[in-house]
Amino acid sequence: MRGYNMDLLNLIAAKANYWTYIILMMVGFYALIAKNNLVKKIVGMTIFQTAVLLFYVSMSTKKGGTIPILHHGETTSLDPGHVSALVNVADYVNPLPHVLMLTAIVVGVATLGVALSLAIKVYKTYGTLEEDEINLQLRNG
Amino acid sequence: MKILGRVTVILCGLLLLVYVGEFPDFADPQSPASTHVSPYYIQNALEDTAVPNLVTAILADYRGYDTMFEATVIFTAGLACFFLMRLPKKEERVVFYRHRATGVTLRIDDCGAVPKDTQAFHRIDSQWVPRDLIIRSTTRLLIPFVQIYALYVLAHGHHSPGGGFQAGVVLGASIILLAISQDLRSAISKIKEKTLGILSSLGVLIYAGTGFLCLLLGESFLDYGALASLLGTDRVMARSHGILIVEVGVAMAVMSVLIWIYYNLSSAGKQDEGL
Amino acid sequence: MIWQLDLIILVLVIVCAIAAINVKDLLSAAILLSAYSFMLCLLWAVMGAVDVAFTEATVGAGVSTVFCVAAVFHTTRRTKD
Amino acid sequence: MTMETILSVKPLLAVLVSLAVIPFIVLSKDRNVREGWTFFAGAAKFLLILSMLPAVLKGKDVVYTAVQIFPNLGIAFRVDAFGMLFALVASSLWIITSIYSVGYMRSLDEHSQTRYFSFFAVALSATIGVAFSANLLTLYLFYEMLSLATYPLVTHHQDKEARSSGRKYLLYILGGSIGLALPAMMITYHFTGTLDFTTQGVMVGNINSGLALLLSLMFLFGFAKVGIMPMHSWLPAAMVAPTPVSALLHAVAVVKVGAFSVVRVLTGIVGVDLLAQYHISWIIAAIASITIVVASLIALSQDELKRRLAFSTIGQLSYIVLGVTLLSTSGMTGGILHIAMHAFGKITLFFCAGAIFCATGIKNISEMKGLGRQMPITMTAFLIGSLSVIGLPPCGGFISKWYLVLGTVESGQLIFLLVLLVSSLLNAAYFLPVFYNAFFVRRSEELLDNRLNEAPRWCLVALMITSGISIVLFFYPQPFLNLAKLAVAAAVG
Amino acid sequence: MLNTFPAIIIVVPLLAALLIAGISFIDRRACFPIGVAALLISFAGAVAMLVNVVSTGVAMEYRFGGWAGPMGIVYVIDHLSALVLVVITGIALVNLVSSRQTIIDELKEKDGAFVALYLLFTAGLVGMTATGDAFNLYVLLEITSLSGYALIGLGSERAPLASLKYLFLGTIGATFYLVGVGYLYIATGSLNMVDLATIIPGLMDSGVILFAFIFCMTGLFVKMAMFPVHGWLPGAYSEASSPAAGLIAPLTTKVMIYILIRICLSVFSVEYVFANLDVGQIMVWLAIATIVFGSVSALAQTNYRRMLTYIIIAEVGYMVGGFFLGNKMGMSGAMLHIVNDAVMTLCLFMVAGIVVNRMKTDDRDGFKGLFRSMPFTMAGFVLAALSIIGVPPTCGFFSKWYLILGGVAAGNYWFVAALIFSSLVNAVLFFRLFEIAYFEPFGDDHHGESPGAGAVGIKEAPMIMLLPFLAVSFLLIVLGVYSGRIVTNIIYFAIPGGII
Repeated sequence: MRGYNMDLLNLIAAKANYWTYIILMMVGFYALIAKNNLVKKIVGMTIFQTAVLLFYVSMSTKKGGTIPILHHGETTSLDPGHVSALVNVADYVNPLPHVLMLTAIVVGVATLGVALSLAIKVYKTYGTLEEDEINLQLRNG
Repeated sequence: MKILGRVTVILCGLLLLVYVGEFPDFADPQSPASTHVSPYYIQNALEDTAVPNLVTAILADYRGYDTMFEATVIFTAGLACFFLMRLPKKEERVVFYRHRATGVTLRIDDCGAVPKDTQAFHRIDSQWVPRDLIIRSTTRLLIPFVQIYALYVLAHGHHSPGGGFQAGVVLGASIILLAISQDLRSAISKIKEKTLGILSSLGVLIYAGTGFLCLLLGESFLDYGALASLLGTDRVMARSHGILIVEVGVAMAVMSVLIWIYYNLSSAGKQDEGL
Repeated sequence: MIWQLDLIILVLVIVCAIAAINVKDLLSAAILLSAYSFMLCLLWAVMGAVDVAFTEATVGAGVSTVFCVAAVFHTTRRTKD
Repeated sequence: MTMETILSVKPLLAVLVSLAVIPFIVLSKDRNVREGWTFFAGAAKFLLILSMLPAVLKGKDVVYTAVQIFPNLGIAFRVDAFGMLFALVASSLWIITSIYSVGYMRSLDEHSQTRYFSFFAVALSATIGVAFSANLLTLYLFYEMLSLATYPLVTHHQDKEARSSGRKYLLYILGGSIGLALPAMMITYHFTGTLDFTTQGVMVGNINSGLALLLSLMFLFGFAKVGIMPMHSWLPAAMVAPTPVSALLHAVAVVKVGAFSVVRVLTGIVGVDLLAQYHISWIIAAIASITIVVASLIALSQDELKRRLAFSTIGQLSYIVLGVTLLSTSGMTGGILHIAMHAFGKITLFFCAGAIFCATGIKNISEMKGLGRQMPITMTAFLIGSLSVIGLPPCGGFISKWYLVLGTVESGQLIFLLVLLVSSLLNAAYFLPVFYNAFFVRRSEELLDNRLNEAPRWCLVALMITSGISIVLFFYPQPFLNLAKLAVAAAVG
Repeated sequence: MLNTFPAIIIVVPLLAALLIAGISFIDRRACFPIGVAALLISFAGAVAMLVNVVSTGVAMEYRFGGWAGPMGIVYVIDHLSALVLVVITGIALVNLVSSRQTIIDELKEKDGAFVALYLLFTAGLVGMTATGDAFNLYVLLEITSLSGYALIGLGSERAPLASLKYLFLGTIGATFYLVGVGYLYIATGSLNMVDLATIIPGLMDSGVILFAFIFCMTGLFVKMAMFPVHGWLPGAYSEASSPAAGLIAPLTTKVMIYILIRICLSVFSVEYVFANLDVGQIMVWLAIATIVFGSVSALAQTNYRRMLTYIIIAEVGYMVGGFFLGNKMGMSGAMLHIVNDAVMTLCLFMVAGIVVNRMKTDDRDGFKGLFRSMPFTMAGFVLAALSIIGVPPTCGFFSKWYLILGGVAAGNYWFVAALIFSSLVNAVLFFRLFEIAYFEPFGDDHHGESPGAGAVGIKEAPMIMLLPFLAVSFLLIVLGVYSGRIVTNIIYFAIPGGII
């Protein structure tokens, strides 16, 4: 429980991204379960998914770390055998979460496309996007 | 429902916020995430694959299998949109033709004969607005550069941010830009839906096929090192080239799928009148 | 990276998100969504995730918005909440 | 005592033979050919079972394991004296019932007789399977098979009434077996680790008294086919079935399977010692005797002949349970013997009821005044059957009841002796009036024709055979008696 | 050769799907055969792997890109996953073959896209079953979900709405799972399941791991439609077109349960789940609630397929409850039921397909007089129903046997009671259908020829639907007879040693 015995500013500075991710996720989650309009739900869904991106990318950062692209000098000058000795791990941020999040973004846009096309079909059937009105129509047969 | 949602959300949020305290500090170099597996990538990616862009290296080689399915996901999305939205072509509908010279608009109902003279008349959408010269010429100028930039992003993905996926998105965006600035039909006349469908599957097929080729060459699936004999280089460079090949496939797939989805969404499946 | 800038962007992101789900017009919601994505893209850039930033800029701020607009164009802008 | 066993496939064949002919029954175009197949199957089955009789009489068991599902449990058959007795009764009566059904179904021109005969065959396979099963799992399997196979028979008429009574039938039978018997079986398996029927039962030492009592009651009510109150009311409802089906249900297959399963479980799973140790046997016997008396009283008030017979069956079944739970040698002998004796008596009565319906369309006893002159053979057979069920000489029923009485005296529980006597009086009270009506009461004037109007020939043959057998059994009960004695010896050990 | 099968069984359907999607724009007649062939290869591969794993007794490992875990992505085929793979590919194959006519009838010029999505769905399931990488699981989950949304969305008129609801809830579930993986990653720095299993025991009392567990479980519960979050399932499965329903309904929930089992056993260890957190009781109670809810609401349905969906929900309760009983019997019951329930559900949905194909309705009244008009179909239907009810010697009885023994062994008699209750309810449900099919339409008198015999003679389903269906319904008995061997030879190896 290291998080607790810190004063507030450090706490915020140390955890701000994680907090933001939680807030965003909850915003999206709320839109998903409580909103009445289908497109609003879809917007919420997108926010919900991108919040996870923030989470992953935040965990990939390092103090004093730069972008995960090795400096060119090393790549050209040396034969690959010695590169690993020269590269200092702490200089580069953790690239793995970036990779994962690229996939997550793709999944997000794919889901968005399918969801929107479904929403259009629903609108063509019921003439509305409001869930309560749709349920009303369904109840009346 | 709203109240219930609020309560749930707030409770979940608070619970999560409290437990954030247990996370390692933000940007802490000593956190498990930065010390367990990732150091291997950072140190060995270059000599394993000769690709300085670690993200590309991991994306297309170490976790290339994930990326193959990432491409498959986007392909599935395109197929799904087509499957859900596409409507069979129907002739009986109202079309509008406009006389270029006079600006007179003809409304032609079901059985009416459409004017043959395309020089004098041209087809317009039901919500047609006169074309803005600035927009048309700007986009016409812009699009080639956008596409060239996309190709650069694709080719230079080994050394700089970017890669197949970004390139594909940019390429797709250029066509979508065309479709918005002109109208959907002119874009479709440039790239037909059939082309898109075949291209998208072909793109993913390039990726999976490369992997399968490695499998046939006796190595494990997606082990580009097996291509060394074919490409006439050593295994490391072969990996680098293999990454490029699959990136091309991803770019093809992503571009065509995004355009495909846009066609179907913007015309609600009719692929006739778009935005 | 500068954590003040980081904080500012974070706040902006949250603002955009809340606005996007509360605005009473779906078209504006779509646009706000793209603004949100753009903010995120800045955030990735600040955090050194350049590839993610690139993708987010093209996909999130670009293509998704077009899709949303297209969908809204074919359904309706009206919304009760 | 160590029982030497013979490994033979015969039990499996005896079960399967009637299943095997079903395709031929279904495919045969001409109805005579169809019935021919039925008789062939019946004969084959009977002979197969008969061929195992000598070995069993010598005290050997015929065993065969069809499928080994779990390491220590599978679909296995074991032919011992008790099972052999039941199998003999069932298979012999199936032939007679088929003779009868031919006459009955044809004279009434019932629909979809092919389906009727096919499911009849399935029911018989299940019955033999229950009789020969070597462990509780196999018994349960065939028990369920029987329940499902008899459903189309009970609801043969496919009208609303048939549907409602079919519902009741399934509700009691399936509800009981799935809701009570299955969990009881699982719990037994969990605590004992086996489900085989052994001479001393498997529960001793593994299960304490309270649980044992609970399980025994769950089995007693779970095997609802035995018709112990309050699980009895499916039986009168099932009377909508065609009469041969009722005969099968009440004399041959279904109810006797219930009784058989209960006795099997009480002796083979719970074990005589455990029954005796605590008052389990006494409690079950008390429930049984309540059923006996109440059922007989209800039977008095029934006017429709088949319903009266049904309630009488409910009472008679409890004799079997009561006899076994007396735990005295002659008591158990009587109980087991009663399976056979009651079967022949009761099936005669049902045949008569069906014959009367065939010939005159009469269902109610009050309308049977003077029927004796019209159909003397039928009514005489009816008299014999009722004598047998009441338990008067010269009928087989007397023997079993005699042993039951002895059993009560041996075990010194005279209260049950009282129950037996009272119920016998009640039996007489509800059977003899029918006979009296038929012969000694003048028919009311308007329809005064005394010409013979007997049932179809096939029916007459069948009921003459059964009534004959029930008389023969009085003078020559040895085969069944010896089997029963062997079975008791095996159970008591 | 054999060591490449873990890749073959998933890559071949994938390649075939891409091929079909391309070809469908050129010549649609080629699509169907390619799909069948691909699934055939995949099925054969799965069977070969099962045989190999059972005979050698060691799990097969495949490294994609030649990178060993935790660096690369590794597939691990052990006893249980091999079994589930056989089930998945087999069911996909049978359903595709049997529903060819329906595909041509119901979705005319989109059959190519349908087969492609069908294969993608199957590939996703296969991958999820085989993968040993937590994030790869997420990607494949999304492939399955996306193709599932599409397959469901093109059904009846209400299908798009049902599919959209499914999409929302499914995205919530998948994203929760992703967050759970993120928590695992931030606490351990690894994504490989084997690697995780070695690291987690050191972090038993970390709150991050706890939340990872909660998130993964919540996500999977949403995907498998446990009681409080089941809302998407009935609509989605009952509105989908019957070929799609025949694929999705039997497989999705079962595979999710398999993944739940796999994650609980081989990522979070048994000690963590049952000793450290001790969630067994809560989960079993949740399962009991699911069983009771599913059975009770199934009683209220008049539409056959809708009724089946609620039965599926109840069955999910069986498996989850059986697993979280935490003893050997219960777990083997749950794992056995994954197989049996998949086959049973397939059988019942094939009935739905046949009835819809013949009677043009899946409402209860569509069954009127079917016993006379299509006896063979109804014979298979009776078998399937008996299996769901749990009557020996069908397979449903034996998985229930293990589950009940597990409940008794765990002393959890409420679970046993719930199982018995739901079997009774199933009996009521199906005999209600049998009554309709057997009695109605009522005839006035029962003499001579029976009611309505002249009206409808025997009018069976087309052979290509009937024969696979009969084969599957016969398989129910075979599975039942061999269930003991399946458990002792395959499933016991999947249960960790600590569990008695």
